[in-house]
Amino acid sequence: MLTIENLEAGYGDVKVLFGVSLEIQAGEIVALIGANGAGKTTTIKTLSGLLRARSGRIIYDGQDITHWQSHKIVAAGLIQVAEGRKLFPRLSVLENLELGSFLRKLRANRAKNLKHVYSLFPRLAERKNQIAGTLSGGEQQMLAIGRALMSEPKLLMLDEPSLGLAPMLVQDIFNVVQGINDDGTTILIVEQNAVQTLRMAQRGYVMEHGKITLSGTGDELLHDDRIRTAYLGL
Amino acid sequence: MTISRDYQILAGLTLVFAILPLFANQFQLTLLITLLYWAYLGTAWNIMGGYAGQFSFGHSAFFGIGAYTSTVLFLNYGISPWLGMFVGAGFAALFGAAMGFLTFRFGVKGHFFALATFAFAEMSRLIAQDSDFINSTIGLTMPIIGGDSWSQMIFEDTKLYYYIVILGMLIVATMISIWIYRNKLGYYLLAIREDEDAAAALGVDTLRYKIIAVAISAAITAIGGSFFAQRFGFIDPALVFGVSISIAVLLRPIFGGSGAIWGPLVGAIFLTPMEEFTKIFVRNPPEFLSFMKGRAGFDVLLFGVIIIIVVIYMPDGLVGSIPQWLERLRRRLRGQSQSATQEAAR
Amino acid sequence: MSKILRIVGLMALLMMSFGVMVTTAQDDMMVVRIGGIHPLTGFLANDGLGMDQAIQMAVDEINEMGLVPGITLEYVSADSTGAADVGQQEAERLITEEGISVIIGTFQSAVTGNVATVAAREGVPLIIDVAAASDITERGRDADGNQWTFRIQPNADVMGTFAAQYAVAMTSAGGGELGSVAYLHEGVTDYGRSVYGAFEAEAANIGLDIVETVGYEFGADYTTDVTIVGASAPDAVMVTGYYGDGLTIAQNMEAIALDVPFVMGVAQGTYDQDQFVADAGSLAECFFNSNYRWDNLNPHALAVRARYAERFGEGMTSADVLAWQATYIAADAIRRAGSGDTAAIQAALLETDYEYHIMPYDGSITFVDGETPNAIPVVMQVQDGAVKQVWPPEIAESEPRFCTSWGG
Amino acid sequence: MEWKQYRGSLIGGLVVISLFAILIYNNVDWRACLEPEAEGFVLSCVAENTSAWYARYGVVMRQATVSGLLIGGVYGLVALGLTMIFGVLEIINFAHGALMTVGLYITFILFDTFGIDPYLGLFITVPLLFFIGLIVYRVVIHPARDAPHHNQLLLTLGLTLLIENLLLMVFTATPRAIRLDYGRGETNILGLFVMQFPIRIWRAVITFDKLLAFLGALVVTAILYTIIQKTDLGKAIRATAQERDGAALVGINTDWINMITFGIGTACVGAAAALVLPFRPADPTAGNLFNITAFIIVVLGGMGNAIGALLGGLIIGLTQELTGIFFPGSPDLIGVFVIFILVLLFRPQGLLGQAA
Repeated sequence: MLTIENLEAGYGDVKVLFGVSLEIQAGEIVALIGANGAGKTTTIKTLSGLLRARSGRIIYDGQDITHWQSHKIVAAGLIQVAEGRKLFPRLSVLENLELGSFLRKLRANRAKNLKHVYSLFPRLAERKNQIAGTLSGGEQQMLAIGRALMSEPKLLMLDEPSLGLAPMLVQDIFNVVQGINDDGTTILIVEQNAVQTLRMAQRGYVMEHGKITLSGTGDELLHDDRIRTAYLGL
Repeated sequence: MTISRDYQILAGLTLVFAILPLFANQFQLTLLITLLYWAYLGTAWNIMGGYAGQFSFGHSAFFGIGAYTSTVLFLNYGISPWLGMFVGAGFAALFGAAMGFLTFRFGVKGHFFALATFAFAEMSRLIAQDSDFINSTIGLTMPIIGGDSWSQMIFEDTKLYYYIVILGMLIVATMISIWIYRNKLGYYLLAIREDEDAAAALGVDTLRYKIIAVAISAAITAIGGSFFAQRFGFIDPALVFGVSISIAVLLRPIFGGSGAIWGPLVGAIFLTPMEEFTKIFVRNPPEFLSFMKGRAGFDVLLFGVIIIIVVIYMPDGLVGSIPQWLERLRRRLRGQSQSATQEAAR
Repeated sequence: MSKILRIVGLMALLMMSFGVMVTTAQDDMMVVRIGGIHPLTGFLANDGLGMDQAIQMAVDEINEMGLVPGITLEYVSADSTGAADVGQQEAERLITEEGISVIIGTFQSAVTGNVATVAAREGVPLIIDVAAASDITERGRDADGNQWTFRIQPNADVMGTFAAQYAVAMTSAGGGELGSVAYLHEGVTDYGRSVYGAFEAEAANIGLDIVETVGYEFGADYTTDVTIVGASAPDAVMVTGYYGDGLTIAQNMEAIALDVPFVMGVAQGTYDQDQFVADAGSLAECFFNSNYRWDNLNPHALAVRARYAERFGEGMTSADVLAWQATYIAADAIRRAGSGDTAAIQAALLETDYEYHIMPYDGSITFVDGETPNAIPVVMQVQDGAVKQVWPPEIAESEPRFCTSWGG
Repeated sequence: MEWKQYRGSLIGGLVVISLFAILIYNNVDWRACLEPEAEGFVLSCVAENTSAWYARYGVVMRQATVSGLLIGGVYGLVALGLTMIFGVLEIINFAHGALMTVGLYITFILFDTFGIDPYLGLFITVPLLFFIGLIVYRVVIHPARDAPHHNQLLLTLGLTLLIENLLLMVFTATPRAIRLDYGRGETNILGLFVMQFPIRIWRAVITFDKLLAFLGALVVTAILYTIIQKTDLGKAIRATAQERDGAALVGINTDWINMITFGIGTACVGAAAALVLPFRPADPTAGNLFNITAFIIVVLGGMGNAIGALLGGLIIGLTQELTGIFFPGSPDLIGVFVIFILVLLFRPQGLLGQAA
């Protein structure tokens, strides 16, 4: 479904990605783990078109989307739940969700998708007229995922969905992610919380200093000694 | 670049500028004075707007305070401008520090800070216009003394002396600028510019250093204002407190490369002749543009277009962009064959 | 070290661009160049451009008619942009680069004062066409007391003083009595204040009561300023300012139906202009202006204005006429000097006794301490859609009328 | 309960009270009441003198209030355009006033050459300025999108020089004024009813052209407000202003939104230009005045806030007119800048803006 070949990207004079290659099959949950500053977020940002690739290729659904603009990538069903959520803080919950289906072809399904999101996150339905900036951290994360679902993702990329959340909530979020995948959406998840992520994921990649250093099934990685000492703290 | 490198460049430039008047006629000398003068003011602005990243759109406030202080002291009390300019610098530094304290204290930053400085400058213009003790809108005029006087800094016969004074001022200002840039203060200021919160988290007293930057910048600018009054022999509020001074002051450093030591000077070296060029061009246009001859406004229009083009194509100013261009050019020349092989490898 | 050399070299290269500065060769001995400095861009460009054209027209006429035997005049114009420092720099350029022998200019007092200083310093005569501030002619003296600046326009003192006297005299001639006036003047440049200052001094002198003064900023609306003036219920309202503000003030007076049948500009930029009549239509009726002016009873003046209108397709303002006149004064001095030698021209200017002028001055134009002693302003009024001279009586085309166009 | 919550209103109240104190101090002959021969109590004497002063100058205060509000509406409209551009593109658009001048000249040509009434001309001026805005964005602003912010300021300054001097070359600097042949005396309003102009309220006057400018500004503001609040485009604009990356991630073409916003912002000054030309002559620098007030209003009203822009416009209009009375002899703009700095210091997010 998605193939990345030798991707290089960075900010200004600073290069962050040094030839990243990975692959995601339809229906999978793929985990991308690594230390802070390894380049995980940069990878996802480049996939979403927020950052320009310097070289390398991104093939999605058989199309080269390397130089596409964000809104076109979104239209193709490659949706990101960004680190820090990137909600519209002074719009209401409902308006945030509605903007998730901003694209014309999505508007017809807006009501249906809204219902679906509210069924996943009843809290959002309760607070639909509240201003997004005033929500709690967990609610904001729900809203971010909900907004992404409004865009009818084929491939959903989640960047640190558990960051800053209470352990109880983290489990909820993971359950939802699993549920989304069960509904047929492919998922790429970037996490610090490596154990839980790898348990859920079919396959995983480990990033270090802007390169993929290890890959394998979730299970393999969970039991890899290097991973256990470096990232899992076991 | 090591510290001594900067001073070596400064020494080299001083040499060039010391020799230049030998080849200049009176009007070219006038232009050279103007050039150095804006380079000087740009250097002052750069400390606050470039290093510390506190974009000032109201440097005319400091400029006007300097011009008026030394002139009033000179005209009313007979105090030499050499002394008066430092009194003006003190006032301007105080004003700048007070303004900085007020605005920074309340977290005013970015665009808002720029607009705040603008408001302070406009207010000082309005107050000056309404103050009879400095002759309100009518302005102040230097006496004609019929000759040159170093003690009064009035040179009616020898324009070269103004050149010498402003060159000296520019050298001192540049040395201050280099010193700041290469020392603790400069690192703090750059850190504040890049990420103020991070700098604060590292224990930098950001409020204090920002205020210091404003005060230094204000003081240097004020001395420039005193020089303006001496050089042109006339000041009024619209002239020295006006928004056109604020714009002119920041134009050079941004053009040359704000935040770089040599940005203001390079900007001035580029812009001052450019301004003259557009005028000459309109006076004697090429054949196919002859209908433009003498059309009022065309020179300024051209100047505007040049600004737009330079900003678009040299986002980092001349100092930042020219090396990038050269680098790109070199890479292109050298790398043509390399990239071809790379392409093939894919 | 090579890097240092490269940076220094790069800067030196940029400096070379100075070398490209075009210098004009002095090719012909028979050419004498006249420089003009006016605001050709910026917010006063309207006035400056017209004056610039007028000088060009005068120079062309003089050359065509061969009024200066053996010499061809050439006009070099410069743009002050309305800023004193730019004006001064341009004066220096005209003198050292263009080799001009006389400067004419510059409309604004602040700019003119600076140019006068340069002119005196460099020993080049300056003839002021328009600039009101009174002390400029003093600044145009060199250290030995030689006069280098000459003015054919009545200065701010004269205009303010005469306006006060005219106002009183006109009222009593009409059988009334002028007890109190209110004054609106622009408060941004020195022009508004210096004219008002002179008026105020003369008013105190002759016992005229100034009941309200408003120094206004340039804005979009002057209704409140006009209302303040109206609230003091004066016998007359005086206005000093530029064209645009003057026009809006007139509209605002109409709007509040200002109940004062005597509104007079003092050295004001609007109320004696043909364009005012065109722009404001019937509203323009009844407005007075005490200002410098050509003599409308002089047929030559009418001919000059007709030529200007034909050539440039727009009306010739009083300022344009003064610029034109100043050029003739310069040409007259050059003729008597017989060359472009600035000292000779200055000496000739001191001796000026020019009777063919088209100004409403009694006798010929001469210079005493740089000023024209008989230069006086004239009161004009818009009557039946035309600007008429109404005061002093010797040169009046019509009687002054005390009225307002909105029926006061 | 922190006092900070009340700080804004407390300071506002103090400012108003001190303004009135200054007014009385400056204008009322209170010193006479301190003389030994003055009759009655000092306070009642001051009150008496105050009312005597008011009898004469009350009309001035009322006129200042009316004039300030009327012109304030137009200021608000100009600021609305600026605040939108400010909010979405995060640039201080210095060319805003120059673009308004373009609008003034277009209105003038429409009237002078084609005989089109300026109010009718709105339907041409506004779309035209919208397109000019799109072009300006595409050619000048867009190429420097990623440059540091201060470069964009310089860019718009260069653009201002370009526009002003282009207008100077084409139209010369002669002020161009138009005079409507209606709106004075009995005026038929759209054939519905007849009104007497200027309207008089306690001797303060409201002229036809200024009333129309005010109402027109309100209507345009209301239309724009509705667009911003209710339509998908409006939501996309707000979303882009609040969280650019987030907007891109829901499929909003943020470049396109930038361009549209710049167009709408410019259309605002097109409308303002058509509305003010009947009482404000056009010259190549005419827009500058509106530009400066608009900056202040943007800060005052809160960045990107439509209602704030309108409110700020009214406040600035009022302040400007009232300062002239409160501080006789001092420039009107002083009060405006004082308010500006107070707001910057105590409520930098603007009167209606939310704290960051």
